[in-house]
Amino acid sequence: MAKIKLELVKLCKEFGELNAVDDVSIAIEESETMALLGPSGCGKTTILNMIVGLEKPTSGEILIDGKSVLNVPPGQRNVGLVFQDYAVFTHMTVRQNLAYGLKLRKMKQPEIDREIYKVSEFLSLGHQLDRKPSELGASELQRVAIGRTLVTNPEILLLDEPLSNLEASMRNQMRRELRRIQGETGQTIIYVTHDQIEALSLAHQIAVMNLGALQQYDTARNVYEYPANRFVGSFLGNPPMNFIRGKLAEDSGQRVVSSGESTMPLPAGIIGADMTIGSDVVVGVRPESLNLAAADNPGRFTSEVLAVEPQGPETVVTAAFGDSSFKVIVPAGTDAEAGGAITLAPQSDLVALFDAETGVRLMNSGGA
Amino acid sequence: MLIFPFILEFVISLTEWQPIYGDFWDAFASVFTHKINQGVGYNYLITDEPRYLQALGRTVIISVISLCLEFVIGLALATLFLKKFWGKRLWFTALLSPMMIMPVVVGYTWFMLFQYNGPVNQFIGWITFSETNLMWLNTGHLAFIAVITTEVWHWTPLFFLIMLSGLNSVPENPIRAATVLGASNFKIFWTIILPNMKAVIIIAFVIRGMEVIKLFDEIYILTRGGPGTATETISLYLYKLAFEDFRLAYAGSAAFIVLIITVVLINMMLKPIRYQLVEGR
Amino acid sequence: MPESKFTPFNLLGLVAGLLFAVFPIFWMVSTSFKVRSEWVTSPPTWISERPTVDNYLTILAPHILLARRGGTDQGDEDFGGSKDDGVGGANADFLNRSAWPGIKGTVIISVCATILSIVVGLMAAISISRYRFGGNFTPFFILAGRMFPPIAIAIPFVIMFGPKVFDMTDTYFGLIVAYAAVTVPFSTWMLKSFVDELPQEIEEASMMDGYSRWGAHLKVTVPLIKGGIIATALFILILNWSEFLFALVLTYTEVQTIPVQLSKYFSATEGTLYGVQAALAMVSIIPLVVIGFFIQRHLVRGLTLGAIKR
Amino acid sequence: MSEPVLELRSISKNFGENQALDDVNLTVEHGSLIVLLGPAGAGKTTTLRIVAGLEAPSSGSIFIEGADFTKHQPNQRDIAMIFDNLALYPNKNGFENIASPLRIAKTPKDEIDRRVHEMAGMLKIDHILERTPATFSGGERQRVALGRAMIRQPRFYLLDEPLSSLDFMLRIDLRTELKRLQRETGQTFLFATPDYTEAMALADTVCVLLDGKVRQIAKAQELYDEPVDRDVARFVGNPPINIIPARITRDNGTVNISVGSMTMPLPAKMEHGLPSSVSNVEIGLRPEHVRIVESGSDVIHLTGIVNDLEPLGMHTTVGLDLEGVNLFFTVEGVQEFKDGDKVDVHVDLESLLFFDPETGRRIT
Repeated sequence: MAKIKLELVKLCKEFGELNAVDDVSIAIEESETMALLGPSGCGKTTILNMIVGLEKPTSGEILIDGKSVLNVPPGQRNVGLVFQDYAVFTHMTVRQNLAYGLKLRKMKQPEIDREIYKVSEFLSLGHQLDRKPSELGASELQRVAIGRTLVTNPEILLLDEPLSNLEASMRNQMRRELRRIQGETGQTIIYVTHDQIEALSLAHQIAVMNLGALQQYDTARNVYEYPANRFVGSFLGNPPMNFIRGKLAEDSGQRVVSSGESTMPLPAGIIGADMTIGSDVVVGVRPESLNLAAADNPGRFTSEVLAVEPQGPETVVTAAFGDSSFKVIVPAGTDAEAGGAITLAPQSDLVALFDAETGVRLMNSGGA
Repeated sequence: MLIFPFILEFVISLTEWQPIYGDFWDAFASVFTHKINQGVGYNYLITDEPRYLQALGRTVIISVISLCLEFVIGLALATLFLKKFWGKRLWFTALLSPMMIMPVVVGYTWFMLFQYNGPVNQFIGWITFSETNLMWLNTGHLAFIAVITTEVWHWTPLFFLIMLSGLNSVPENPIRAATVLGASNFKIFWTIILPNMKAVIIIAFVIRGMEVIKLFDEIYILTRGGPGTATETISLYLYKLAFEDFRLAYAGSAAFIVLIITVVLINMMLKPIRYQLVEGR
Repeated sequence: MPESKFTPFNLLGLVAGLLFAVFPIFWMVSTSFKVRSEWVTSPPTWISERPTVDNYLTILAPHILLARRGGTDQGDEDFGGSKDDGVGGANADFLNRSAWPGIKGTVIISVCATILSIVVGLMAAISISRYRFGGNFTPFFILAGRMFPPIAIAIPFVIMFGPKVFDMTDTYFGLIVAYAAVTVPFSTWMLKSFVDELPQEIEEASMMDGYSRWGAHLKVTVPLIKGGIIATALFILILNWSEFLFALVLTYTEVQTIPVQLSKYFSATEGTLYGVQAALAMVSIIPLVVIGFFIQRHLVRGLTLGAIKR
Repeated sequence: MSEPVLELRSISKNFGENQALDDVNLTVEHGSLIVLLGPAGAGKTTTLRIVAGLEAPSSGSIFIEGADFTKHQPNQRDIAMIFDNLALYPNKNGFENIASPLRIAKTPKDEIDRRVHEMAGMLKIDHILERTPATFSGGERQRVALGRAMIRQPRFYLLDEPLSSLDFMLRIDLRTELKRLQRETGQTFLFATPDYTEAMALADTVCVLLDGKVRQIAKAQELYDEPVDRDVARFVGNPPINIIPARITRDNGTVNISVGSMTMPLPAKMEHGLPSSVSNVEIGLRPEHVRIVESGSDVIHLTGIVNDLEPLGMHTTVGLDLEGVNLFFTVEGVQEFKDGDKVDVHVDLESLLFFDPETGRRIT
């Protein structure tokens, strides 16, 4: 097991009676990247502020390299923070911005110049050093903000919603840049974001948060394919995971979920011993995990098409199930239009069963 | 409403017209019948009317000193208000109260305070443990200090208010970024907060500067420009010229020169605040 | 903002600031209750031993004071003077001490001038903010209106209002027009900053709903910035209420305003009537402080021509 | 109705020297949902504002149901507009917001009550009629704005990015609901958005606006499959299309296409429409038209080195260096390879698009 760089132990933070962070425990290894993912107001930024020291936790422990930093002031924790709006010092040139942290560390000027040269080459800011932030574009400002922190080579680099202020077209390129920085510096990085694309594409591990509580902390793939509960399932995926509510039933030897007159057969592996026929269940299946099925496929079912939304490479079809509906991704060419029918079959290993009340995942056909 | 007076002013300043000469329309007509004094009023003022230039000088000195004092005190008080303390709201209203007082009343109040046996002398007596009875309003440089004290007392709250809103408008994140990079509060104040407030400070100086060169009410009541011309600012000089000596023509030309100077000043000052005013951001 | 702790040194600074600000006001308040003998004493009396309301009566209800003294001329000691000198003596001189004409004048003039200034200012503010009326000359012109020393404007005004021209000297109308002219820059800029804060789409949405352009301005924009208009009006009221120069120069006997009246409290025999003056000062200050308290939030915006909004 | 509900005839508009709109022609048929698609600053909002009458065009004219409305004021055009910040009256409650067009038109009070409550029922917002906009949720604000626009049955609707302020999941639900509402009421919508997925999901026809010029008017899928030029191809589709310079060579009858050092024969049916002589072209390759094949399989394949990996849940975008040519392609699910791996890929030549390098226009 690589060295644990940062560990949060039962972290809590209460503002009045609202507990913004509720008993969160996470460990992240050296030069790993982790994403704190969750809707706005789920406590992810509060955790960020506590790690950096701008806010004091109500209870719990924060260990960096195994040592507690609770009463270490923000300046001395040697952690780097990049803000969503970059927070570049607008009255200073890029060079002064980059040198700010080093001057505080009382570094001698030649050494500072060398460090600045190194980081500006690395972030291709070489020719901008003497320009004022007001003359720079968003992605350049972002690189200055990152460079300003990187140059003090912090133990951990934290980025708060790094891409949300960028133009859509710039995002792909900036994500590539962040991955390059990760790869070349081996820096331990924590992203705080509400955008699932950012989390999936930048982080090895994802911690999904909601209302202050940690929902799931696992590799990006597991969080996406085997969501621990309905919230995680619904938060990731575009369009999000379908949740089909119905009664568990037996239909010619095969377990199905039925609601109203539509039924959906379930893959064999999914049913655990304790599931009684007739009980309420919620089936979680991603739109892309439902495929067009041939007429003779045993696991197939048909339902009425409600709407067809072309997306370019694929088309999103909204189909009815009982009184609710679900979405499915089909290749662009499929001939389906509102009112017609469509026969589908769930991909055997990617269907999850959730408890109707708690939303916690009961069984997963993939076995994970 | 405002353009007409300027034209009128220029016209009169060209004529020798005095109220006693007869009614105004003849003077107006005389301009067109080349009886004008070829602007003798102007060169008279500049060449051999020392009082005019001295008044201008005094106005500038008073303005500069009081503005700097107001800035320093205002900023100091504003930084104190960054901290939390009991009764902040009440304290804030009390500190703002001088600004609410009419200039005339400010004049009379300080007139009383600066009396020979008034509380100011008493207060100084306590501090210097000696019986002091300075003739504040009757000796040249003391009157000067009295006028500046009154001005500083009256308008420091505005500086305090602008500095406070300036301090609060400094974006939060650069400060937190500097904290995380390891800067101390003191360092943050000098390297982040103050530079960020440059625009606000300029605006405060410009706005207050426009007011202080027009100073009239307080001085008129406090010292009426006295003793002699020790505290005679440009406004007082113009007032005396126009409404006491009734030499309206000269007063006209003097006022016109002041208008020109103000126009120049406006253009100089307009640049920093134009962005703010026009965009209204 | 960095939350450093509150050191005693800070307390010292605050207390000094407070004393410096509040003492003169305290002094004026206490003087307004002093008996004449305590007006000028050395060492100065801070709080009067025998606080009296006479000063206020002198300016507000001289007949009560007169009646109380039996309508006769003999001076009494609380006026600290023997019969033959000054105040108690000459009834006529006594009666014209009353401040009512001044108060009436100030109220009428400042209220009317404020209304005029607001109406003109609102029209200008909307047209500048919404239609860039006047390009960039207008800001210069309006700023200039505010920056010129009043004295420089007073001279031409005196002439303009003179007998042969508009003949408005010493009339209410004259002073109202003068005050409005000087305060229009203030009202325009302050209202403009309020109009700017309103997203233009709301007006345009109402236009789509059926209003004409100016219909939208009047029915939508004005109600939405009602708070701003009130604050601006109160702010302009303060300016007009405390204006001194124009009143001094443009009025003689017919029209009186408080600031001018204040300088009249000078009796030949015993010099400035400090107590009475302080009383009138107090009376004239109270509305300003009350109004000032209400619009405290908008004070910065007003005084900095809308450049800085707290 | 024979006349189109709205017709823009060579509308141009410039603010000072920047040309916001350049000769825009658009015809909107009755009951259709036209989407104005373009990046920020392409002129979408300016077009809507000109149709609404809030801005006057520098040149060109606007015909509504056959009559020339170019000079008319907004309130004479009987058009409803929903702004991107929804522009609700902050000082009025939900009921008054929806009723305002009727109030201005001086409709009798009881009729206003009836129609507003009927509209609120349809939009499922009866519970918020008494509250003020500040207390509304994103979806509620959007529905009240919609209610205000629909209450007066205008000729047609202008919607300026109404969904942009909503969070992701709500946007998807409201998008489907908006489409259903448009279909049921048969009203005509002119909808502006920078998000191509929204455009394709909603539109009967999409009008692509780039730098103030109308580049293409087409059905959603057609826009994706047959973009009129390079810029439209790049704008529609994420991850964006790979645009790679290539050369067409003909030797004894077969047409070859060479990219960098690689040359591949073109399938026969692709040859029509290609320039006869040897020439440089730019080929457009959609990321989903590149498939991974088992190494060494007989299908024509190329080998490249992976230089970037972006797992996005449903797909993974893979950056590949094919002998010096950089391209991106998407793979199903979450793949397990790392930077530097060698990968064999098969390029589906039938779906290639060819662009003229100078004009950027598509050749076939």
